[in-house]
Amino acid sequence: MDANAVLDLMWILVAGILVFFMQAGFTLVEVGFTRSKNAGNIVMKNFMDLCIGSLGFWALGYTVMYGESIGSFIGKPNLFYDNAEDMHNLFFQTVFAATAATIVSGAVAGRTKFSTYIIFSFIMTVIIYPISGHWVWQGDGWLTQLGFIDFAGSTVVHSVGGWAALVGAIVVGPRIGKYTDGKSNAILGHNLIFGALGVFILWLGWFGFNGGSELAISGDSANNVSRIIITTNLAAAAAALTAMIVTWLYYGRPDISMTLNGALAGLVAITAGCAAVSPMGAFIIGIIAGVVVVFSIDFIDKKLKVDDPVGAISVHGVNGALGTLLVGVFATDGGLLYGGGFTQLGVQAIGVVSIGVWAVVTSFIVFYVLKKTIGVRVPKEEEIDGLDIHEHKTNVYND
Amino acid sequence: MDANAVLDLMWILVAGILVFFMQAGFTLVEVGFTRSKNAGNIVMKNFMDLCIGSLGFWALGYTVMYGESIGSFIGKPNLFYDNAEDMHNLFFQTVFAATAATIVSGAVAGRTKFSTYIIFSFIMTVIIYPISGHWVWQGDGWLTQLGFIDFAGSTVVHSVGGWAALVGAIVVGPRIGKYTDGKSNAILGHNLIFGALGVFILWLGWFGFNGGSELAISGDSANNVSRIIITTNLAAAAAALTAMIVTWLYYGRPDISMTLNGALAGLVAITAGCAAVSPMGAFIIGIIAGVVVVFSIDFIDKKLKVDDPVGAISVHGVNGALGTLLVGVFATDGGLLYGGGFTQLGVQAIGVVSIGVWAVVTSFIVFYVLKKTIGVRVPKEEEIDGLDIHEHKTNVYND
Amino acid sequence: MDANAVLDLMWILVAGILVFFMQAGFTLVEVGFTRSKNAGNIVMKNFMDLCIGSLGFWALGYTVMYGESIGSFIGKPNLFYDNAEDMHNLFFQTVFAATAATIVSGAVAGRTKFSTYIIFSFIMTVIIYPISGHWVWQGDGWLTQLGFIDFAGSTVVHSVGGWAALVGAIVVGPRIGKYTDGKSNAILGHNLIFGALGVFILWLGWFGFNGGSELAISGDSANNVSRIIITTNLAAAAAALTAMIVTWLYYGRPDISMTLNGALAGLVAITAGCAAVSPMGAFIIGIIAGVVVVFSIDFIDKKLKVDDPVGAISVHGVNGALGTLLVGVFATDGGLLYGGGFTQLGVQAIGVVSIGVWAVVTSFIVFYVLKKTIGVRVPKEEEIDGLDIHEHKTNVYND
Amino acid sequence: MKKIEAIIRKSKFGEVKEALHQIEVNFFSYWDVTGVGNEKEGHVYRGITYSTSDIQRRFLSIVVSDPFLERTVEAILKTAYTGQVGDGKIFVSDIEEAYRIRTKEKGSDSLK
Amino acid sequence: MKKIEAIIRKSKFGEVKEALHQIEVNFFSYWDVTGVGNEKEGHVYRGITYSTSDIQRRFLSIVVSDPFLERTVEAILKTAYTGQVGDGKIFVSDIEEAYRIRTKEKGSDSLK
Amino acid sequence: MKKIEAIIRKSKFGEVKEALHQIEVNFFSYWDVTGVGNEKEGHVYRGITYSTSDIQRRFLSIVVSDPFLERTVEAILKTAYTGQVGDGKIFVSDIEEAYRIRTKEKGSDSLK
Ligand SMILES: Nc1ncnc2c1ncn2[C@@H]1O[C@H](COP(=O)(O)OP(=O)(O)O)[C@@H](O)[C@H]1O
Ligand SMILES: Nc1ncnc2c1ncn2[C@@H]1O[C@H](COP(=O)(O)OP(=O)(O)O)[C@@H](O)[C@H]1O
Ligand SMILES: Nc1ncnc2c1ncn2[C@@H]1O[C@H](COP(=O)(O)OP(=O)(O)O)[C@@H](O)[C@H]1O
Repeated sequence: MDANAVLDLMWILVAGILVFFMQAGFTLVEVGFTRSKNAGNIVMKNFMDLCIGSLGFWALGYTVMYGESIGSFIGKPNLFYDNAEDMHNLFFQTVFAATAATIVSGAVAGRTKFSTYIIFSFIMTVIIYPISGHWVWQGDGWLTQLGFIDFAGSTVVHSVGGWAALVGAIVVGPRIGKYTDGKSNAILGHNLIFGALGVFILWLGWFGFNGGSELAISGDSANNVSRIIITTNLAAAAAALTAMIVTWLYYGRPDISMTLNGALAGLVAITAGCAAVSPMGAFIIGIIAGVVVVFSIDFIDKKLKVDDPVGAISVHGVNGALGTLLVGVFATDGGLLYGGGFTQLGVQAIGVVSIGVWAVVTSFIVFYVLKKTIGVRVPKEEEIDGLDIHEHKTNVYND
Repeated sequence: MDANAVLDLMWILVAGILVFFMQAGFTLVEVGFTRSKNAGNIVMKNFMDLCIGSLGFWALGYTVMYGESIGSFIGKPNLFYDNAEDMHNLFFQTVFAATAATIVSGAVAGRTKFSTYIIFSFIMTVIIYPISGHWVWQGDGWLTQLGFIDFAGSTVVHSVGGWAALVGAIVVGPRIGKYTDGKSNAILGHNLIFGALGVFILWLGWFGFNGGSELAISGDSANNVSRIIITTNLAAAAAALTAMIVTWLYYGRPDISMTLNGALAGLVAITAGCAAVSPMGAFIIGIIAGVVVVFSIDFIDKKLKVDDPVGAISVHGVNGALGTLLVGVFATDGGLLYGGGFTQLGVQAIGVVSIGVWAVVTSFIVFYVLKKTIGVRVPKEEEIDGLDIHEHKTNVYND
Repeated sequence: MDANAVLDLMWILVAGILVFFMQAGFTLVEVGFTRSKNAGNIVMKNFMDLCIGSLGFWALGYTVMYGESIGSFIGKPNLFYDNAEDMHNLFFQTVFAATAATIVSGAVAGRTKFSTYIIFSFIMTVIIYPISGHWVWQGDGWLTQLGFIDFAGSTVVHSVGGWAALVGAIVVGPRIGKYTDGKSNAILGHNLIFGALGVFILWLGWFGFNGGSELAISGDSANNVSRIIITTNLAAAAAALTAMIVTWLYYGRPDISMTLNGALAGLVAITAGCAAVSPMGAFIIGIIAGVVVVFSIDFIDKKLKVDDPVGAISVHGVNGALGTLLVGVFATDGGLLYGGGFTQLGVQAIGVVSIGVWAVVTSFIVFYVLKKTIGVRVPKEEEIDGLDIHEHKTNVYND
Repeated sequence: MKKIEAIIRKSKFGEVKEALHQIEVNFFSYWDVTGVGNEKEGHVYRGITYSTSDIQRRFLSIVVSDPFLERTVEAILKTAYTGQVGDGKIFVSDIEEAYRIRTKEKGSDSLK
Repeated sequence: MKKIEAIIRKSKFGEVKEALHQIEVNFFSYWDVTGVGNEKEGHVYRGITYSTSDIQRRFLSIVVSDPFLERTVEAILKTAYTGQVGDGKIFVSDIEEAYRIRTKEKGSDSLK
Repeated sequence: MKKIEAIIRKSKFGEVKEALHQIEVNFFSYWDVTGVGNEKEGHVYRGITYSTSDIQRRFLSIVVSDPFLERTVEAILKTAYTGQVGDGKIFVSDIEEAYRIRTKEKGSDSLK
């Protein structure tokens, strides 16, 4: 292999390793934003997302996504992928797949049956995610052909995860005590330091998530990758700062957990356009994401009354869709603000909606079937005592 | 230096940096799996492993391991290594050496004298580990010449650490209250979230541990490295999932800390063969490791009555040996299942046994001498009150 | 771009990503070394350092530092930097800038108004740090022309941060209860495990901080980078071990938090000379740093009665200056011990002093103006109850 | 004045608090304790299956003026109840004097 | 012998301890509790603004011989005072017997 | 009925619990407190050497029927003992009424 090819491969591996670490970030955010009595259960769910995702994507999902296209809709499935020249791509795509599943975990935390969740996670990684992924990233997918741009997966990964999280949270229902007399109550996260560390790790991993999605670094890709790193960083910073200011104005105090969510919202929003927008564009996308995430969390919590302990629906679903649309506005090549007219924006909307519908419908079917068969929710007393002591017969914090 | 050589060097550095981070992972696992009253002591032990390892390996150990071979048994020692062209290798090997020492720390946690431990750690890094390492990795070592395969150190690093941990745990004896009336009691880890974060970090670092052991990434090595990353990831995922299922069937619940140990067991087991087996082989090795680790922990705890709070003996010792043997079964080139007959398996066994004997004998001598001189164990009341308050006059958790 | 240029760019990005992660390390160290009632506030301050630093350095600071030199004193400012070929440098320099600001946060923890701190952080990143940085690293700066050596920023980054921390801690004043009847009281850090994890992360990030400052890895740079990694690691290890031994002799016990500070002191001290000294030189610099940090913390706390909860002044200010001076002693090319006479040492002293004066004067002006206008300190009762509950209306630890 | 000490299931705390609120007992202190009693809880840790009678409970300390005693006890008896072993205990003892620090009020006045 | 249970603001603990020290009450135990009372504390969490009367307090349990009772109560009343709602309460009850484990002393002797 | 409050060394808890078990006192609650007393513990933190009398202790609250009082106190006196300053205290006070929530039993019956 020549040096340039090795450079590309090495960059993909390094980026993939960074994305891998995001699993730890998700785990910490979810653990930190929920109650201590469920912390072990959350660890197990995230850990199984990674394990099942790694195995399932290798065993089947990767070819469903990247196999030869059947009607631009699905890849030709093949068991136990083993192509010696393509292992770096398998790795990079595997850690992406695990991310999509993990997003759901936070939204349904604190009341979902462990066994049920595991089954969902498996279906997510081998069917739901790879199929819509195929539409955009395989090359022959129908959305690719329409000209849809989702560089690193605002929609393909995050929105899919976010909408599935929405469905999951609705089907499972809110935690006991979350809504009383039509009022939304605060259920405090038990360790915001874990939450903050998780966000730092996610931000770190995102450099791999977005930067690695160039799938190359040699030649002309080099400066692209650098720009991606910058746009990613600026959007995250702008969104976190904006979210903080919004909460300061709106609730009177700079809210810690909302600010942390702000950073994540900025990261999700820039994911689609990280390679297509300018630093200034990234900055503005970040500001928008920072505003939207605060009001979206508020709206979903207080108006829709959907209980999402970690804000996954707003961060990944809403901001994933938003970020994808904003590519149509801020893309320096073809964006509305750069004289490209509404064409790209229209294509972006088609992609966002069609993948959104796909994610909602399929995950609803899965959750619904699970609800009617093995059940999705733990018994009331288990929930009150905490999932750890019932599902795992142990507490994670001891003396 | 030409681009290919730079690529190799850079990969070794990046991989080494990842391996470095494993020290944080070990620390968190050990802290999390033991009681809060000893947490600071564990931090200090791990921290000193790193410091003493870094200094000792540079000052002496590196040449003991990689110096010109004296009788295929030991490298020609040389003080304060300083070869401007070889600093990347020194770094990579240093972080490996620190790992071997750290493994012991977990097994003897909660009752061992700090000063004693430090002395052991020093001897481990400059004598015990480098000598057996010389046999396998220096090129002229007698095991290399036999054809022994231990790619990244299932035996050289992990088994050596694991067997020393076994000896240490026996010589030091169990923690007070661990065994009463011939029954093994549970002594709960105080923070499984730290434990889980530690495992994520270790898994992350292992990509450097195994991937970096190719010691190159240019040319043909590129695809090898990618495959190593995949086999490493699959084995870890399979082992964690398997361990979870085994505990579910066997104890009625998916056990959190055992599942975490499962991942580590898979990582240790694949370390020897990560470059020699197929993804499917890695998957099966992972499954075997996941089963073995659960029963091994059980057996060592309940039958042998050796008190190993973090499972280091089973994870590193048993699975290190197992993984090395399984190379003889699953190596696509020369393995039993691939028509290679029993030759490779026999060689593997010789290596596993001889290095095992070496580790057990030398570490027994060291621990025994320490026991008879300065003592290995803290006084009873120190142990009950906690090592932190006595050995360091402070607690790590305050208001 | 040719493969060598890509290698350099990739190394800068990877190193920058490691440096980015240091923000998490700083956060954890500061959180761990202070009381739980202020932990959320510390998270917010560090998080804002990163966000404001990222935005401010892009918007203005980068050109103030690296823009065309105006009189060797300051770069020609330019808003919203956007040079497609230079984004990797912008990223690497951005994460450095964020570090300088963050250092101050620890020293003023537990009593400073959040809004005030944010303003200071902004001025630090866009004015104070970039101007003195210009003197040394832009190429035309007056200190560069004198021959001043500060390879990765012992003075440019760490001392500047450290002296600003000193000024901040003095202007803000000690925490309530820190000094009573002229005696210094211990105010315990609430979670030394977080502190230790933070130090591991910082150490990790420092490989990027120092190694990346070569700003290249191709050709001859390759071995330089490797040597930097080794000198960095040896100095850190030697300093931590030395600090531990010093506290053991001096206070009777190996002190955990001092040992952790020791590692950081070694890292700061080697930062200036990491590329100029031999491994043995690094080892000795580490030993000196390990001794100095313990007595410096003692002196600043007990004699100067400046309340610095995390030891930032000693670690970054004192050891930054010290490390820069020691380059004049240990540089293999031109150092006092290598027959270079006192010339280099003299130049180093000029740089250390002039940048020290700059940092002290400018940050004093800023803190003083803030004190006289919006105030620097929270009301007494807020401080006693904790900043989290007053400034952010929430606690970070809950059930 | 009487002191009522109630040791209840943590999971029942919300209901008990609500019930106390209903009968206008709005002043009390609580903390978490470990209770040893009849109830056993099965645990598994690293393959060791054990059952422990050391169970997390919530301890309520409520000082009331005499007329409030009965209804307070009743409220707790009713709402902390599940019927399973481990519901907990209520202990009543005498308080000789009470002060409200803010107003220096003494006796029952300090409890209003 | 009397038992004095004082529930005070955490922020006042330093002063109270100092005052007890002054009057030579050097023996007591304390722990943190959640207090429910008149005081309300405003909180914001993820956009939900709520006010809670569950506030962190410190609980002091001090057993003294009878002659010490008055001055101990007074010391606490004085130093735990801010005048704001939420200063806390002091409760006095009777102790029948006391033992020092180390010496097996009983009664007031065990409290010296 | 009597309430026995024992403040002991954490390190002695295991033995005390075992001893209570022997004499069939299988019901009690405990939590961790900070004790202020004669004992001083030396600490070092970041170079500041200080000695504190604020020491971690375990607080046991045991309500027993009268016939159990003596043997319970004795069991604790014996097993919590080391002879070093800081062994702790036992306080006995009167309980007027006790209820078992599960069965609504009152008085000594509720303690069986
Ligand atoms: N005599 C006692 N003194 C103090 N606490 C007690 C006493 N008896 C019971 N408790 C507390 O009440 C809890 C519940 O008691 P338990 O015996 O398990 O159930 P039940 O009251 O339903 O028989 C115990 O865990 C303990 O905390
Ligand atoms: N009757 C009571 N029993 C137990 N604790 C009480 C009682 N009344 C008050 N407290 C404690 O005292 C604290 C302060 O009381 P609060 O009513 O808020 O203020 P104030 O005493 O100034 O009116 C409460 O948070 C609670 O912990
Ligand atoms: N009068 C008291 N009221 C409440 N707790 C007390 C009292 N006296 C002692 N204690 C508790 O007992 C512990 C041990 O007492 P200490 O005076 O240190 O030892 P000793 O009883 O051996 O003289 C103290 O730390 C404190 O928790």
